[in-house]
Amino acid sequence: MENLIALLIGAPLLGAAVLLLGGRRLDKAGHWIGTLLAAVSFVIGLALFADMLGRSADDRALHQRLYTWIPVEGFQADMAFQLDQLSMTFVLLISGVGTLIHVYSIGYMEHDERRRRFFGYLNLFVAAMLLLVLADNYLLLYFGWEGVGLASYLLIGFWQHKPTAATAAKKAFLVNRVGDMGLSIAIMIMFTTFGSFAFGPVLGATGETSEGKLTAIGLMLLLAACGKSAQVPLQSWLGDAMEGPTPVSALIHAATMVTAGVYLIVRSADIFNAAPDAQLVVTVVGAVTLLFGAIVGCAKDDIKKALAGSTMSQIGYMILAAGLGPIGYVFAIMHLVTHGFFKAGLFLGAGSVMHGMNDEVDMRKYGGLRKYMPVTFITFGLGYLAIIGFPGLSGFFSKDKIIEAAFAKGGTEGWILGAVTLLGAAITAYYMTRVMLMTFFGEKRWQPDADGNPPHPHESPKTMVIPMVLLAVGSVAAGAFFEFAGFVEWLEPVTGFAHGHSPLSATTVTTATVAVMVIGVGLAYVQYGRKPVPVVAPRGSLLTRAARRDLLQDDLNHAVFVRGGTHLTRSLVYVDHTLVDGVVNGTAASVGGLSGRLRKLQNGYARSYAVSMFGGTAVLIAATLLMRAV
Amino acid sequence: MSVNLAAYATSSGEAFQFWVLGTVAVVGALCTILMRRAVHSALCLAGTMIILAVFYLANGAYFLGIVQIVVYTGAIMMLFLFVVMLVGVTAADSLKETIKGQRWWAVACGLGFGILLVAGIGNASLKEFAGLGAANSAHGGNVEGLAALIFTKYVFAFEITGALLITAAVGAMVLTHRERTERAATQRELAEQRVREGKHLPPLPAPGVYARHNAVDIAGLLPDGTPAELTVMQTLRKRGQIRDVSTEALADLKALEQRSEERLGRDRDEEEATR
Amino acid sequence: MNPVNYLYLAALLFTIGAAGVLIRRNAIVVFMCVELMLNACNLAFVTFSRMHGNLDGQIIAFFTMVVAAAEVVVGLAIIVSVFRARHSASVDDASLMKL
Amino acid sequence: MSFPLLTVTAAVPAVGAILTAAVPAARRTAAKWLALLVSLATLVLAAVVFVRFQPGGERYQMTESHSWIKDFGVRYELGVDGIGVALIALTALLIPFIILAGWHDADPLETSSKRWRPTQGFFALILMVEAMVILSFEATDVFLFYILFEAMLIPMYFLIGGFGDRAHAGSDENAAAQRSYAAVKFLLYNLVGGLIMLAAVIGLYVVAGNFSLTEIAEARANGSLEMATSTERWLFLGFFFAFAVKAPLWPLHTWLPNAMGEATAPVAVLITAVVDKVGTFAMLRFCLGLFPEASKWATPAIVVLALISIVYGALLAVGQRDIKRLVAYASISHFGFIILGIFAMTTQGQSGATLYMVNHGISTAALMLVAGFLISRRGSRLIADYGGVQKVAPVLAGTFLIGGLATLSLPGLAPFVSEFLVLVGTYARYPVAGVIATTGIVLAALYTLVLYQRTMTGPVKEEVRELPDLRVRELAVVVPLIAVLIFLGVFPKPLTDVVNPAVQHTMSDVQQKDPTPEVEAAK
Repeated sequence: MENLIALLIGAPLLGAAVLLLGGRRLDKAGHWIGTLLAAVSFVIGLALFADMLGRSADDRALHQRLYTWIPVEGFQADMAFQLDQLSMTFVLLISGVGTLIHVYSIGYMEHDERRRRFFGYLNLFVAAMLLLVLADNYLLLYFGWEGVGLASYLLIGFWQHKPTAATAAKKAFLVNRVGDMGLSIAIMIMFTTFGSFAFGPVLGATGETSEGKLTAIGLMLLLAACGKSAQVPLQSWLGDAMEGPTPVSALIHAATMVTAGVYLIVRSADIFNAAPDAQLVVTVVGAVTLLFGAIVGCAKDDIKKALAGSTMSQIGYMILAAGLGPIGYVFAIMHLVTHGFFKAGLFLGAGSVMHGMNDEVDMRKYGGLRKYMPVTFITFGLGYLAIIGFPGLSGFFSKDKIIEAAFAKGGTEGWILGAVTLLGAAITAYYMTRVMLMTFFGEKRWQPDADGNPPHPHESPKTMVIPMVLLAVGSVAAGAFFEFAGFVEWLEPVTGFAHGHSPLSATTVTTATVAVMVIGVGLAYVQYGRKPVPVVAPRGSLLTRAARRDLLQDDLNHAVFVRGGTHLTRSLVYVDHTLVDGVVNGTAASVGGLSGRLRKLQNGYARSYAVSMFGGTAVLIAATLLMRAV
Repeated sequence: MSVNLAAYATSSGEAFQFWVLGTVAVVGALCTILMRRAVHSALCLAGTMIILAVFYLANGAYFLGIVQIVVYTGAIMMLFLFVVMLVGVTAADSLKETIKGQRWWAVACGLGFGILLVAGIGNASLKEFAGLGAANSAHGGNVEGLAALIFTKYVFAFEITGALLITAAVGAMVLTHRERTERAATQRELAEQRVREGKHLPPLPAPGVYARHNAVDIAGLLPDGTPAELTVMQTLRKRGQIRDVSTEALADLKALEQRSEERLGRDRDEEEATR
Repeated sequence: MNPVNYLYLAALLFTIGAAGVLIRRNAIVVFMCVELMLNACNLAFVTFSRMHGNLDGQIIAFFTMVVAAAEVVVGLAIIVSVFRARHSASVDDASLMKL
Repeated sequence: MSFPLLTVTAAVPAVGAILTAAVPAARRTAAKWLALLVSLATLVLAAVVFVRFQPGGERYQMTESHSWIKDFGVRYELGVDGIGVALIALTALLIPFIILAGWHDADPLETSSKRWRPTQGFFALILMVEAMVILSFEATDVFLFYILFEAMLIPMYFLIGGFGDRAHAGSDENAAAQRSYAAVKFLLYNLVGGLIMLAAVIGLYVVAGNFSLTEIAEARANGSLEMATSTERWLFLGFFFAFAVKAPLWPLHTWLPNAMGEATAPVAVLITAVVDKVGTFAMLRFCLGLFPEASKWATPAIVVLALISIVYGALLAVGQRDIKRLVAYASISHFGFIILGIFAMTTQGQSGATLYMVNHGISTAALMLVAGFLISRRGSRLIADYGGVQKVAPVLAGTFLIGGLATLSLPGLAPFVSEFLVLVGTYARYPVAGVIATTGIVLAALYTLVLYQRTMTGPVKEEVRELPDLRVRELAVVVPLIAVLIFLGVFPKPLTDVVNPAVQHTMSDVQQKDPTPEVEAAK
């Protein structure tokens, strides 16, 4: 069975290669090839899953070693894979949601002349993401990590003729690179500490080194996670990344890639367990991002950017949960999977709306769409209910567990984290209700597009609708399924699990969660359901204005890094030209001065040279004679 | 010829010949470098070379002596004279030095070099002279002896010098020969060109001033008495070989005018007197 | 008289020739001075030949003459073409060696 | 006496150069084909060398030794270790592509016959450089190496000064002036370095009595050749200076941007991907091999300079307006990595540095040659003159992107392997240096992506609207390079196999051991 693991990655990789190298003759069939190969990967994943279920809980991990990737004395990086329960969960999520989004893209990208290439990139992404979760060492994980970064870069900037898209792609890659720096430093520390960076030797030997080293590794891993998962302070790229086509936002920037940070932390559970300081920082980052993303989500009028803020916030939940240690890992992953379903569904819904509205993204120009796009409305609505944690739907189960675990952290920290998660839940309910009301309810505020065509909202084609329906089913049922099918037991052998001792009873927490959700929904209804929504955004309060600008993070980045960096490079160019080059040229000039004096001897007259030759001969003869005389 | 001529002990005749001709040779050499005109230099050099030929003969190198006269003095120096003629026979160089310190350095180096050479020769032990008698008679004579060496020991060098000579001859032709790539312009074309350019429609004026000077190297005078270089042929102009007679001509003119003035004045006086 | 005197004469002529090369500006005269130097050398060779009692020195002198002839041919050709191009036979006018 | 494979490998391009130069003026195309065939033949020979080299065998293999200048003990002594083999392979691999990429660079201009630049000379000079570079990778005699090290400058000077980039912003005279400035600057910098090295070479002879690398190293190892500490340090500095100019290391780098900017793209590749490698190669072989103690003594300073090179080069690359100068500064940054790896004195660092030399050569060739194709189409080197090329010439843009991604060391492409090894190797001994060097990967992403964004994406500029996509000849250049990049990125084993033993030898030369991982040390 383990030989199939490479095929998991191989199928989409093959697809990417064929589609990207195949040229125009594949334009007609390209999307089908891409979708097929993603589906192949999913089928293999299912087969492996069935096989895994057939084995006992301790014996479920599979390993496959292809060859030694980098064989250098003392440094062995293997091209080797590990498929355990954690990886399995991700494999199914990635290939499953991935396949659905491939199908969706067939319809969504139908009129794009570069659709073949789009599918090539999507396949590349799936392959890289699978590599990321299947790697059995950190270096190979890094390979996948950068691979998804590349795919994300290519897909965000897919519409390269738009300068905004190109800039967003570049920004995403750069910010991710900062995170990658963390990951590579983490690997370096591992190598010098453990002499290896494979999961087994590193995670098995955490007891043999100092807590300081582990904290350093943990913080560096966290930096990497922040970059990839858009956590504060490296979150700024995610909003801009919405410039990419919507399926990309759904697959990469909602369901899978952005959750890689969570995977990384959970995968490195042993390191974090032994480094409480690092864990604390993880929870703080999670908590801050949770609120940050939620606040940003409240202020955005662009439907995708509002959802992006929401993604950020939800991943904040997961990171926070992962920072809680064994009491939270499982729930982080559980929320990750449920989030994968409902957020992908929401994005696909948003894409469907945009599809019908001449690619308009401003929610203030929607309104009353529920009658025109019933299926989209229903699937989007189910996703909405799931994300706000409506009892019984998937978000309810996963988020509730995280809030409970946050309280169970204990001490003041526990209370603060618990309060933050509850507040986050309220804000989530608020902004999601806002999105829902502005898009599907109220009066029509449609505006003609740039060419003057008024929008004719219509339901999307089948290829787009079917994935939405399936994802909606997932959003509804996944939570309950996990809750009752034993997700905790499934993951426990990998991540470990401990029951937290919450100062509040489970019922209290659940009640509070539902209560804050109702408050959030109510507030939003008062603001956006009862009053008509203005087409032009009001000026808003200071906080709103700041939140519209991503809480000024971009401005800070711009002021410090972009402008500062520009000045730095400009001045360095000047320094290089005048100073470094100048010193050398100055030396040359002084030598030149000396030689200028010597050059007067070289007056260009042949006779003058002849004299010196003649004189030189005379001197030579004199020297010879003298030598013989002595 | 006597076998002893080239032997160790030189005859007093040879000594006399050496001192007389040697002095002339040195004077000739000095004249070569001091004469202002290239023709004179060439002639002095030719003289020195002939003297050297005599010395070769005295030293028993009969073949070389003849070659020196025939080839060197006869052919090479003639070549020099041809070139001097091409460049301008009468052109006299200025011996004024233009490069600062060049002459003093040259003289100093030359003196130092000469002293060193002389000292070197004086230092060497050159007391024994074998004489060429045996060597010259070994193959029956000087020419035969040389021939025996040239066509045996030095045959390769000889062949190579042959090649060198041919190359040099071809090279000289290449250097001086100018390929005429276009058809020579006919007189009509030249005339048309002249009209087109519009500078000198009529033929160039002839050289010479009045009837007194009609040599080709004398520029004709313009009405105001200044010389018109255009009248002199291009080659002479370029060599700078124009004899300028304008000052004399002007002086002549002035004298003429004065004389006519005097004559006129006298006539007037006479007229007044007769009146 | 000792035949060594010929050598002294050769040295003297050589030096005069060399000085001429340095002093004169007319390329033709410079060339003549070079010939003078070559002739001085030839005289020395002939004298050496007599001194050692073999003909090799004369052979060398002979070769020198041949090479000198070649040199004169090419050299004068060069002078003629330089004169054609620059209307001057002065070696100082061709001071192109200076940058 | 066995077949002199190494001599033949170097002699084939040398003879080819002479033959190419001798092709009659009118038969330009024949000269090009001849040069290409010769370079391919060299590639075959280099492949034979690569295959015949036994990683487990002697340190120097396929040795040849003949007396050359007896009085000074100078010998014509050749031999290759794994590092040499890898770099010979790199050189032989790149030259055919350089020739192919420069196919029309030396054609006569249609407009003016006066400025006709002899095609034959261009290709002959390239082959000559190849011969010298290959021989310098083979030389185990210090004097022989020195001569090649210097002699290389002559053809390079003519290549830079004589065959400039036709895409110049200014007037023709201005271009010629800048080109000659760049060529003279290149020559002077390297000559000064070479002269100092000559002094050190002579000094080495005075101390050691011969020039043989193997003999001196052996004598030093078994203690029969004592060197005073100060002597060793001075000699080391003399050698290192020359190599640092060539490499180039900050602050001796300023000739590179000029030279690469003014030269045609293939020549720029020749400079940075091939010729400059002689500098870093020589650091490994001569500096570390002959002066181990002094190398250790100088390491801290060199590590600092290398770090400055990395960060400084990358920052300057960000600030460039000229595509080729940008690549040049990126190369300076990469050379910083190579030198850092060499002087980290760890197995990983040095293996990484050696792989880096090879990988950087290929990746820079890919990027620079595509950039050259781009520049030759539009006739401008300024980034601001481009925009939206992706829409017009997608294949060109795609290959350009891959070249750029290789430059920023994306995993999956060859440079990642080497860069990561260098970083890990450096971190093991100098953690702070390792962390600082890591910032280089962010900056590399910055300059590469900014370049890509400004030239390839965005609205299509009017001037690039008619730009043709890559032609068959150009594809034949780029595609194999990219294939090699990907192959070595996922399967670098063929290269590491030959490099590893050589690195072990070097490590034992300097008597250094890798730092033991903390966990193992505790046991």
